[in-house]
Amino acid sequence: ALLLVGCSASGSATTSTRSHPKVVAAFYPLQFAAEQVGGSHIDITTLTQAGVEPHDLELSAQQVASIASADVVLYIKGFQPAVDDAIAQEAAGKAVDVGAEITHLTTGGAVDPHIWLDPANMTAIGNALANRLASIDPDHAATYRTNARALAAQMVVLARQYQSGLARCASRTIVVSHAAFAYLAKAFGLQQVAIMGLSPDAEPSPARMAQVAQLMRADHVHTIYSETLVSPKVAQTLAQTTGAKAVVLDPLEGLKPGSTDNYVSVMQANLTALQANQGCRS
Amino acid sequence: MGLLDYDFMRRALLAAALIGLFAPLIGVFLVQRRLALLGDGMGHVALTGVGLALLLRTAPIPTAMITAAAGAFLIEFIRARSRTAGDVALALLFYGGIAGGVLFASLAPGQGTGTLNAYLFGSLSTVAASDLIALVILCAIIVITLVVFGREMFAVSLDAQIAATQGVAVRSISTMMAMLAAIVVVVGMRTVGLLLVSAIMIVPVAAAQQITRSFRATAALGSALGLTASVLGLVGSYYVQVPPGPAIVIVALGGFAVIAVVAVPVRRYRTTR
Amino acid sequence: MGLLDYDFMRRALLAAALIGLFAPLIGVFLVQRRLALLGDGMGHVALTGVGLALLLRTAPIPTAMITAAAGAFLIEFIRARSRTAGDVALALLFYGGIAGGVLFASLAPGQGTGTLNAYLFGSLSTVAASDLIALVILCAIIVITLVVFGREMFAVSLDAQIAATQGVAVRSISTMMAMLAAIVVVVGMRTVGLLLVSAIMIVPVAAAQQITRSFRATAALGSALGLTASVLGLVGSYYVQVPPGPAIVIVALGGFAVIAVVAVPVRRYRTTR
Amino acid sequence: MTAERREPDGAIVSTQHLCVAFDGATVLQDVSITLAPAQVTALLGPNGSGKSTLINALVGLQPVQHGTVELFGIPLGRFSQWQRLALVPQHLPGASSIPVSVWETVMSARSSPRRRWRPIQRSERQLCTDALDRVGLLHRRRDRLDTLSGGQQRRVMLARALAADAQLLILDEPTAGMDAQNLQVFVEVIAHQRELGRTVLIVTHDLDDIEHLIDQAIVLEASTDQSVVFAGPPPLPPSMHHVAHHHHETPPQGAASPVVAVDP
Amino acid sequence: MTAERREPDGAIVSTQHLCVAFDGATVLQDVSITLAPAQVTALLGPNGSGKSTLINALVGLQPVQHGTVELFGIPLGRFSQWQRLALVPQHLPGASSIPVSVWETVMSARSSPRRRWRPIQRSERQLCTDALDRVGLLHRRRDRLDTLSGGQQRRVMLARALAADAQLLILDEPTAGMDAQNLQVFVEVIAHQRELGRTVLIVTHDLDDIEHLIDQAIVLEASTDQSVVFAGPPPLPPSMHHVAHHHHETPPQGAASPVVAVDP
Ligand SMILES: Nc1ncnc2c1ncn2[C@@H]1O[C@H](COP(=O)(O)OP(=O)(O)OP(=O)(O)O)[C@@H](O)[C@H]1O
Ligand SMILES: Nc1ncnc2c1ncn2[C@@H]1O[C@H](COP(=O)(O)OP(=O)(O)OP(=O)(O)O)[C@@H](O)[C@H]1O
Ligand SMILES: [Mg+2]
Ligand SMILES: [Mg+2]
Ligand SMILES: [Zn+2]
Repeated sequence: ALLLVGCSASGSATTSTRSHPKVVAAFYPLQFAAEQVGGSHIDITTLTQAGVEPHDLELSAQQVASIASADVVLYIKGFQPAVDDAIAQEAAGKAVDVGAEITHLTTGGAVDPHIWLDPANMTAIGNALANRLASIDPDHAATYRTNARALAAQMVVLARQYQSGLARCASRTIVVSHAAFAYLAKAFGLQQVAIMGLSPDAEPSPARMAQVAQLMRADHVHTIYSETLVSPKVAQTLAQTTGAKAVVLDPLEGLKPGSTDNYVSVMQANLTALQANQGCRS
Repeated sequence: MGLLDYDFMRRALLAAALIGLFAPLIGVFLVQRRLALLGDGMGHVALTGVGLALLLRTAPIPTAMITAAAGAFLIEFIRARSRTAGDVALALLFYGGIAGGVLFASLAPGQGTGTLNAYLFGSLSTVAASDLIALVILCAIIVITLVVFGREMFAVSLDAQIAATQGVAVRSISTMMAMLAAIVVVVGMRTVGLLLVSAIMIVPVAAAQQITRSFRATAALGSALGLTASVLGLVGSYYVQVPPGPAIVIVALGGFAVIAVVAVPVRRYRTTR
Repeated sequence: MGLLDYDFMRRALLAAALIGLFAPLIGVFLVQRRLALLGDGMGHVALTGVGLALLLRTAPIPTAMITAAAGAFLIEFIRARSRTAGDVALALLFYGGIAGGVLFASLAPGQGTGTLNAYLFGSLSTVAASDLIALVILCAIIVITLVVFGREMFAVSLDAQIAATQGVAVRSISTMMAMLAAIVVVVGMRTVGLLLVSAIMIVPVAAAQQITRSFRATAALGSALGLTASVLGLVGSYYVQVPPGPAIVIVALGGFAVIAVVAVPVRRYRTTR
Repeated sequence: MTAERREPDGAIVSTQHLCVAFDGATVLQDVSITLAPAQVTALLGPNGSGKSTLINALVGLQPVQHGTVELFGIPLGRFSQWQRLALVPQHLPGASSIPVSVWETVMSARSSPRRRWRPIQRSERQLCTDALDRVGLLHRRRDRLDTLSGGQQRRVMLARALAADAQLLILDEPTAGMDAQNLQVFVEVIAHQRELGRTVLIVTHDLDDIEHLIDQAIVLEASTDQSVVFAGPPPLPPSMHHVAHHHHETPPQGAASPVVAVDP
Repeated sequence: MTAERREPDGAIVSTQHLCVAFDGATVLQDVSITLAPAQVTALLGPNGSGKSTLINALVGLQPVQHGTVELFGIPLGRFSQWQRLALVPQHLPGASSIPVSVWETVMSARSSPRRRWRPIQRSERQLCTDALDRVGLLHRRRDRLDTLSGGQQRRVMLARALAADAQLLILDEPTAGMDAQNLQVFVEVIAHQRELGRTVLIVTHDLDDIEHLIDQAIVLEASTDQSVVFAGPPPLPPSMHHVAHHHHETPPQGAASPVVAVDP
């Protein structure tokens, strides 16, 4: 162990070249924000590939190397343990915990990481990134700030669409399979009822399912939302029991492989699904 | 009761009863062959299969089935070819399965283990009618295999060498046992979940063997305990709000503990083992 | 080479070498006692510990350590008290560990298994200097324990009854072995990851025992193979861009296969086992 | 008894120039033996001379380097009538993970592939009952095998072989650890098998007990050009007495030597 | 030899009214025996009479229902000088997952807690070498134990006990499956141990081989009010001849009866 002492900062000494800042994004929504803010002035690497459940990511040595040599690393602390570890080791000063800027919601006592589902939070993420990029690449500071404002504008538009689209709905209760939509629900006055908790891979309890079924009957809910990256079986079973239908609502933890969608288009598709199934009049 | 008002509960009850009743009948052979952790191992191998399917763009479930069967075959192959005990062969497969799964997932760009899980994991509260049919077919396969090959399977478990001199095709029967277990695990994990199917094969048998004096009695008592634990655990989970799979496993483990306590006055000997 | 330019790679190399060299020395006892899957089992038990810690709001890592140690104790207790073989006791703990972990997680609302994982899974590419110190201490503990208690551990593995008549405290020594394994697993999983630490204890030993003729030679060859696989796998993973843990395990499994092929002409006997 | 009682003319077991080696060390060298129908053969030889190895080679558990084995006139490679032979190995079964009863152990003799599609016959149960009764352990049939004493377990394994109702019985040291009374029973069992026209191969270190039943003795010796140093009807030549008779090298207080005793 | 050579006056082993039962079935009833220093005792009795159970009870492997056991004058519960005894169990070791060599098996006799903090002494190695040499298996010391023949493995277990260099040797059927020549060696080994002042307890079914060495015989019988039906110096009373002598109930072709033979 002796020979390691004293050289712990040498690995990151190679970043002084005046080329594009290297930005590493932990998973898709952060990649989107980086693309919007940095545009063509930065190089973006995403740690979580499309289609991967981001929670249990493992990093290869090259990916750790990319973190070590990055100028900015965008991540949400406490969401992906492997990324947290790598940042603690290799990029302590260069990391931006985008969750730090945001008032967290807690679901049943635990911090809910799914912040990106509220467009306003994306604006905050964009601003935080622009500030950081401006400080390490002052030449393009203005561009970054402009881009961040443009992202903010997009998000405002998106939020308006949601607000007006969900203004008059027959039901404000959304029944979802895992509790990913708390931020979205809070932002737009919906009521999230989740069959499972924050993690999508737990087994649902029959008692909870019966509870939800009862609640759906009482509130005349006719739709259950399932997700893209996780098995829709829970939603289907409950749908069958209650005569409701199962519809996909994407928690945007990642894109499907080969998808040409982006954050905005997925969010709009989600809105359309919500409007259609919550009985909303526009 | 209210419990049977929901058709998902009725299906769950039937599925739990079936798996509780029949899985220990396979489990008793697994324990005897020192493959008590085969269930979990097969789960990992099946996961590798799904990873492979995503890489090769084939259908995941059949591929998982095939890899699991290949895994069963491989265990017996390793046992027979290299001088390796059953549990060590299983460990090799197990760790190989995880490592392979992660590697494939990282090689197939954009396929994470989360995606893999979606193809494999069922749960008792979400058993569909079609799943029940698969389960009934599975149980029929178990019963038929046991009726036809049970005696040979027993002979092989007892002493493979002697069985060979009786003309029993030891390799084939061994592989058949492992395959049967693999099928149970893969079908079971799809329908009632991996934890439940792999634990319910073993835990009731482990509980039973503490007080029984014959193989047959162990199988019978194990099966009865499996059924009891399944029904109790499921009903309990309806009232206590916990997932049914773990609840059933905990009840079965409680059964083990109860029998262990009851058995101590029965057998007071054996200080070390 | 470029490989050693990154100090995380230097740390990874050192960690891999240490664990590859010393873990098989414990693994050889585990295999002999039919606890080849103890690594994975301990991982699950440690997970239960973290679940419990979340529920009780205590510190997760010490709680995990304590549950793992309790698990080790429990395995030996089950073995000694109920007439249950080592692998079956392990299976009980294993399935109990998963079921318990899931139950605790579902009782502590809002704590998914994802949260649990965060506390437990290390990875070779992110070993910190403090982790290395933990690892060095671990290796020192292994060496000292082996030097002092190695002969008694061997006697117990060979035949617990005879060892008892030599005055060896069979229960204590057994429990000590399981505890040692538990410590290796918990320290190892935090630093180099669960898959790597539990596989590297077993796979090199399984490879070695195919051609060796003594316990000591098996331990020595297993240790050498562990070291080789660790270094080769890590270096390979740097160039091929796969996670290092699985890469090392795959290399070790490759070693098993190579020795199996080489050993066949050496031992052509034994048709069934 | 249910099995047909045929008396084949040819040899029941025969080997030609059999060689077996482990890791290069030759254990059996040029072994050519013949077991005739309805004969009892004793296989003798010091520890490590290859008796168990020879038996394993005869039943196909041990690959051979050179030479041929024929069972019932059929080369071992093509032999499939395994229900015609029964084996008692030298080692007792080890600890089992699942409890196995004495009865189940004996019944497992009836699980050949030929009987796969047939339910267990009443006559098969009778065979097992008779066999257990014969070795005096019928009252223990419901007990766990591994709670029996060493000598009792050995008798269960013998009963298991008897329950196979086979024409060829191969017994590897069946009398080791048997008490005198059970040895007597054993002698009666073998005599009965011979009467039924069965062929029996017995490995033993103490011929005295069964010498009067023996039609042929085969003596193996380790590390010689030819492993078989004697094959023929007893008595053994004096030079071989040491491999077959236990306790006459140090005659206890000048005892009279028994029958075949021509001490070297 | 390294261990001190003490000749205690009192009994090496003694039991008082020992009772042992399994699942309610009494196996040993009211057993009171004494092994004096420097004596060789034969423990006799039919299969299942409880010889192995008695031995296990003596060394604390078998809990007892009633009665007391003393080793070297110390009650079993407080006994801790385990390096003073060595045991050879009846069963051979089963298959091991990890290869274990003959040498390692014998060396494991030296792993008592007392020697924990001491490195292995040269004299300890010498003890193991001597013991293996004595049973004629020194040349096999590097081989895997489970590749040895049954009789060879039994001799390794004997060597293991000898390597313990203990004052009390307890041997459960050490001669089962031993060939005549090795039996001869065994007799010499026991004679040598007796000369060294060691106490030896041997379970056997065939007293003839070792009768001239025996100072005391203990005969157990199953299902009696008192398990011990005879205890004293040989010869045995005629009525007990059947538990100790193998092959004279059916005299082979009218052989002369050997020495102690007073057949019933
Ligand atoms: N698997 C093996 N690998 C290597 N050598 C072996 C193996 N099995 C047996 N041997 C050797 O072959 C020789 C013959 O062994 P075998 O068991 O046939 O002897 P045996 O005549 O039956 O002796 P015993 O009277 O002790 O039973 C022995 O020297 C033994 O060490
Ligand atoms: N664990 C056990 N549970 C129940 N009964 C047992 C157990 N162990 C031994 N017995 C019974 O106790 C009796 C005595 O057994 P033991 O092994 O002491 O006999 P033994 O005199 O050594 O016989 P042998 O000459 O065959 O070795 C037997 O009837 C046996 O079935
Ligand atoms: Mg033999
Ligand atoms: Mg005995
Ligand atoms: Zn999520």
